Amino acid sequence: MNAATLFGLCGAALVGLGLYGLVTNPEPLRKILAFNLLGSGVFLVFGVVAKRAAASGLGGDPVPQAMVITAIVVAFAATAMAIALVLRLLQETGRSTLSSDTSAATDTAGADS
Amino acid sequence: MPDANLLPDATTTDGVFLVLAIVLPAAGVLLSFVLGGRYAERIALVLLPSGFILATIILVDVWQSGHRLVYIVGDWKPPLGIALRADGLSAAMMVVMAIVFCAVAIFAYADFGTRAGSAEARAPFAFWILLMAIWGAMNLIFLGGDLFTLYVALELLTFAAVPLVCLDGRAETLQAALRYLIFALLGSILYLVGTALLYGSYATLDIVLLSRQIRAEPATLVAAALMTIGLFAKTALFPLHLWLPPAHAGAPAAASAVLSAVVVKGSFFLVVRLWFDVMPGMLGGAGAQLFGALGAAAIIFGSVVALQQQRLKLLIAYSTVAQIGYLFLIFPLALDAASGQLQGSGALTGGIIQAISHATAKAAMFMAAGLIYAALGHDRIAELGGIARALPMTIFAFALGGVSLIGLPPSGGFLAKWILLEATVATGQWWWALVILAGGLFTSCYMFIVLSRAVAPSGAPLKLKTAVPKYQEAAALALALTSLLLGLVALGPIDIIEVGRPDSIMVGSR
Amino acid sequence: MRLVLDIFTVLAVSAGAFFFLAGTVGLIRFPDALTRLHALTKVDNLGLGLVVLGLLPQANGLFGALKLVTIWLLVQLSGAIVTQLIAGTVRQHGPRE
Amino acid sequence: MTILSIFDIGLVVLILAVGAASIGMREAFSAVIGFVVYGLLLSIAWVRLSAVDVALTEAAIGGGMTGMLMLGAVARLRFAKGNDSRTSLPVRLAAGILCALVAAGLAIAVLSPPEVIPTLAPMAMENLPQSGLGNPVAGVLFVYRALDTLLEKVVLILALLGVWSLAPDRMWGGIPGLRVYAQPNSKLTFLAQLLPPVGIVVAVYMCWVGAKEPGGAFQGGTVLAAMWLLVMIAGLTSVPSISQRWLRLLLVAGPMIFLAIGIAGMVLANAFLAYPAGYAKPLIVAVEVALTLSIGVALGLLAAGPPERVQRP
Amino acid sequence: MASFLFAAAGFVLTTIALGLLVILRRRAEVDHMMAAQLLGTGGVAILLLLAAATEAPPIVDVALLLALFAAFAAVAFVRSASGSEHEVQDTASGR
Repeated sequence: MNAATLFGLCGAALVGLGLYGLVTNPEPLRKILAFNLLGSGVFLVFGVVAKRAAASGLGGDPVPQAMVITAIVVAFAATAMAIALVLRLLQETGRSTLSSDTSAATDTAGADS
Repeated sequence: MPDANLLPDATTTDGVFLVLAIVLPAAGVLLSFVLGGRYAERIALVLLPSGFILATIILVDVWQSGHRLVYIVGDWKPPLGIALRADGLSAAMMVVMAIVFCAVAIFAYADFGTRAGSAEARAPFAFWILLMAIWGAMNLIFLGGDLFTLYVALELLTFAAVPLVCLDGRAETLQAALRYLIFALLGSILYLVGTALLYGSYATLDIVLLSRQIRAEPATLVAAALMTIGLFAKTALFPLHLWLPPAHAGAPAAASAVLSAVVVKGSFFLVVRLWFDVMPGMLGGAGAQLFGALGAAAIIFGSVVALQQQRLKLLIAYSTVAQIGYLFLIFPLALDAASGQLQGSGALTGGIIQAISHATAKAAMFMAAGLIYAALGHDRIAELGGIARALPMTIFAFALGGVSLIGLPPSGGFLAKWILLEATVATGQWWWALVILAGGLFTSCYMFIVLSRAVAPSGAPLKLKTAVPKYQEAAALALALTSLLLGLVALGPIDIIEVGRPDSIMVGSR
Repeated sequence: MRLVLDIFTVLAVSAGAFFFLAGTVGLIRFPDALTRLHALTKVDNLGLGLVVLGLLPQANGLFGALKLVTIWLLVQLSGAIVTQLIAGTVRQHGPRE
Repeated sequence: MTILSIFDIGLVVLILAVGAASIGMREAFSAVIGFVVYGLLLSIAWVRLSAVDVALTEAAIGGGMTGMLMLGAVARLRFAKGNDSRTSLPVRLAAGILCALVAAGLAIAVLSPPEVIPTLAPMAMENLPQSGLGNPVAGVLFVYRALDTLLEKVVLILALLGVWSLAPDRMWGGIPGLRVYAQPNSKLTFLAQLLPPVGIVVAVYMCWVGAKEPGGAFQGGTVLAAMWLLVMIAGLTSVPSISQRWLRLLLVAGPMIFLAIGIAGMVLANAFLAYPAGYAKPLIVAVEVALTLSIGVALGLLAAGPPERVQRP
Repeated sequence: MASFLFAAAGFVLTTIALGLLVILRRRAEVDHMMAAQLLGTGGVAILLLLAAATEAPPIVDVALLLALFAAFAAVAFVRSASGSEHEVQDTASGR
C-alpha cells in the first residue's frame, strides 16, 4: 500500500465519520462541524487522485489540487453562512434546534411530516 | 475510439452569446453590490429582460443551425480548459427560465421596489442581487460543459437561494433556511466527491470527453451513485424532500416562485446531464426502475400530503414535491431495452416539457397565492371564500396553473403527460401510466378544494387589507397563460430539445 | 565540513525531540492546569528552538535560514502571550469544566 | 516498511482519532477545539500528499478561520437552550450502517485505481510557460480554469450578502456583531500589535511567491483576514459598518478586475479569460493582488457576521 | 540524513499524539486550550523536519502559516472561553 492509498482510505473513513455526525447529531453547530469533517474527507480524495497522477517532475496533478483550493474556500463560506443562520435563530427564539416541534412557530414550520 | 476530427470543441460563430449569458449576471451582481440602493433594482430590471433576448437568440441559433453552440473559455480546450455548450435542451430551458425571471421581476417590483430618495434597505438589496445570481447560476448549469464548473454553479445556486428563504427574518423561515442549507451542502459535497472519483479515473471532467471514455468500473459506479444522491437531495426528490415545503412556503411570494419554479430544476437538469449525456449506458434497468419508483412515491406522497394542507402556500409547496416526481419517471421510460442506453428522445422530451411547464405554472400559482395572502392577510384555505370575486384575475391565473399541473389540454402539462403516457405504452410499462393518471386525479382534487373555496361566497363582506397592483396580477396571469399555451408547441418544433444530443451525434457518426 | 554539520544537525534535532518528549511527560504528570501549561510551552519552545538550530545548516541559503529563525521567534512570542492569556482566563473563571 | 510509511500511518491514525473525537465529544467547545487541531494536522497530511498549496490553504482556513468562526458561535450558544433529545439508538445504528456503506464504497473506489493512471499534469506543465507562471496550481486557477476561480469569487460575495441579509431590518448598514474585547487587555493588545505586521509581510510574500511557488491570493487573503480580525477583536480598530463605500469597493475590486481582464481578452486575445501573448504574467499578478485584498476583506467580514449594531452618528 | 529527519518527525508526532490523548481526555477547558499550543510548536517542528528531509523549501511556508494560525486559533479559544463581561454586549436586538 502506498501513501496515496493510505490517505485515500483516511479520506473515505472521514467521509463516513462526517456523514454520521451530520445525520445523528441534533445540534446545528455540531452538524456544521461534521459537514466540515465530511468536506475535508472529500478534499483528501481529491488529494489522493492528484498524488496518484504524479508525473513530469511534479509531486501531483495540479488540476485536482486547484479544485480543492476552490472547494475549501467555498466550504468556508458555507460554514460562515450556516453559523450566521444558527446565531440569528438563537437571537429570534432563544434556542438553536432544527426540529420543528420545539419551535415557537406553529404556523408554517410545524406542518410537515 | 472517436477520431480526432469528431472533436466538437471549437468555438462556434455565435458562441460569444454563451459567455454573455454568464458574464452579464456576474457583472450585474458585482455592480449592484458596490453601487447599492436603487441601482440593484435598476440593474436587475435592465439585465433580466436582456437575458430573455439573449436566451432567445441562443435558442434560434441552435434551432436554425441544428448544432450546439460551443465556446472555449480562455482558448484552452478541454480536458485542460473549460467549454460552454448550448444544445437544444439547455436553450429551451434557458428561454423558459428567462420568461419566469422577467415575470418574477415585474411581480417583485411591488414588494421590493425602492422609492426614489429612500435609503438602501435590506430586503430589496438582497433580493435583486440574489435574483440575478440565480439567473447566472442557472445559465451556468445549462451551459457548463465541465462537471467541476457545474459544482461551482450548484454552489452559486445554493448561496443565492438559501438567503431568499429567510428574507423576512421570521424564526420559522430561519429554521427552514438552515435546514435547506444543510441539505444543499450535503448534496453538493456528495456531488463533489463524485467528480473527484471521475477525475481520478479519466483525468477529465468535460462532459463530452467523459461520455466517450466512461467505463462501468467500481470507481465510476460509486461516483455516479454519490453524485445522484447528492443531486436528489438538492432536487428534493422523495424521501429527501423534507426541507422543501417549509422553505418554499415560508419565503416571500416572489422568492417562492423562483425557488419552486427555477431552483429545483437546476439540480434536476444536472441529473439529466449526468445520466443522459455522461453515462447513458450505465443506469441499467434496475436503476431506472428505482428512479421511477422514487418519482412515483413522490407523486403519491406529495399529492396525498398536499390534500391535507390547510394553508395555500404549503399546499402549493407539497404539490411541487409531487410534480418533481414526474420528472423522474423519464428514466424507466427513456431506457432502451435493447441497447440498455438512455435514449435522448421521447420520454426525455416529455420530462423537459414537464419541467418547463411546471416552472411557469408553479411560479404563477405562488404569485397568486402571494397576492391572496397580501389581500387577506392569511392563506388559510378554509377561509378563502369570496376571494374569487375580489381578485378574479389572480384566481384565474391560479386555476390556469392548476390546469397545467393536472394535465388538461392544451396545457404544457398535458403535452408532457401525454408524451410520457405514450412512452409507457411504447415500452409496455403500464404501471407508470397508472401513477401518472393517479397523480392527475389527486391534483384535480386539491385544485378543486382550493377553487371551490375561492369561488364560494363569503359570509361577511370581504375586506381586503391592501389593494393588489394590477401588474402583479398580470405577471401571474401571463405566466399561467404561457404554461397553458406551452402545449401548443406540439404543433411546432418540439424536436428542438433533441438538437445536439450526444446520442444523436454518435448515431450519425457511426 | 559537511559531516560535521550533519552531526551537529543530528545532535541538535535529537535534543529537540527529547524536549518534546519531556514536555509531553510534564503534561501527563503535573498536577494542576497552570503548571502543565507552563511546562508545555516552555519545554516545547525549547524543543522547537533546538530543532530549528539543528536545521539551520540544512537550510538553503541565508533567506531560508532567516525564515527558520523568524518562525521560531514567532512561535516563541505568540506562545508566551497566548499562555498568559489562557492563564488569565483560568484565574478569572477557574478551570471551567 | 519504511520510516516514512510508519510516519504516514501514525498521522492517519491521529487524524482519524481527533476527527472521531470532535464528532463524539459531548461539549461543543471541546469538539471545536478538536476540530481546530484536526485542521492543523490535516495540513501536515496535505504536505505528505505533495500538495503544498492546499496545505497552506488548509492551515489557514481549515484550522484557523473555520475554528475561529465556530468558537465564536460556541461562546454565544453556551448559555442557549439546546435540545437534550439525543438521536435514538436504532436511528444511530441505521445511520452508522449507511455511513459505513458510503465509506466502504469510497474505499473500494480508492482501492481500485485504473491500470494506467490518467493525468493532466504533463499537459498542464507543457503549456505553463505560455503564461509565464512557475506554479502549476496557479496556472490551473488563473489560466486553464480561470472561469471557476472567477465564479468562486462571486460565490464569496453571495455568501457575504447571505450573511448580511440575516440582519434585522433596522440594523441594515450597521456594524457587524463581531464579539470584541471591551476592556483593553494588555497582553492581547500586545499580540494584536505584534502579529499583524508579521502577518501582512507573510500575506504579501504569499501573494508574490504564488506566481512561481506554492502560495497565492487565497492563502495571502486568508492571512490578511485573520490579522484584520485579530486587530478588531483586540479593539485596536473598530469594525466598519457594512454600508461603507470603500468596503464594498474593496470587496468587489478583485472579481471586477478579473472580469474586466477576462472581457478584454475577448478583444485583445482570442477568447474570454484569455490573456494577450506576453502580458499574461503581469495581468495575472495584477488580478492576484486585487483578489488577495478582496478575499481578505470578504473572509474577515464573513467571520464578523451580520450587522447587529446601528452605526453611531 | 533524510531518514533520520523523518524519524525525528515521527518521534515528535508521537509525542504530540500522546499529548493530545491526555489533553482531550481531561475535562477542564484550560487543558483543551493547550491543544493549539501543542500543535503550534510540535506541528511546526514536524513540518520543518519534513521540509529539510524532502528538500522542499515551500513546506517551510506551511510551517510559517501553521505558527501564525495556531496563535490566532489560541486567541479565538480564549475569546470563546472568557465570559460575557469581556465582550461588547450584543445589542439588544429582538424582533
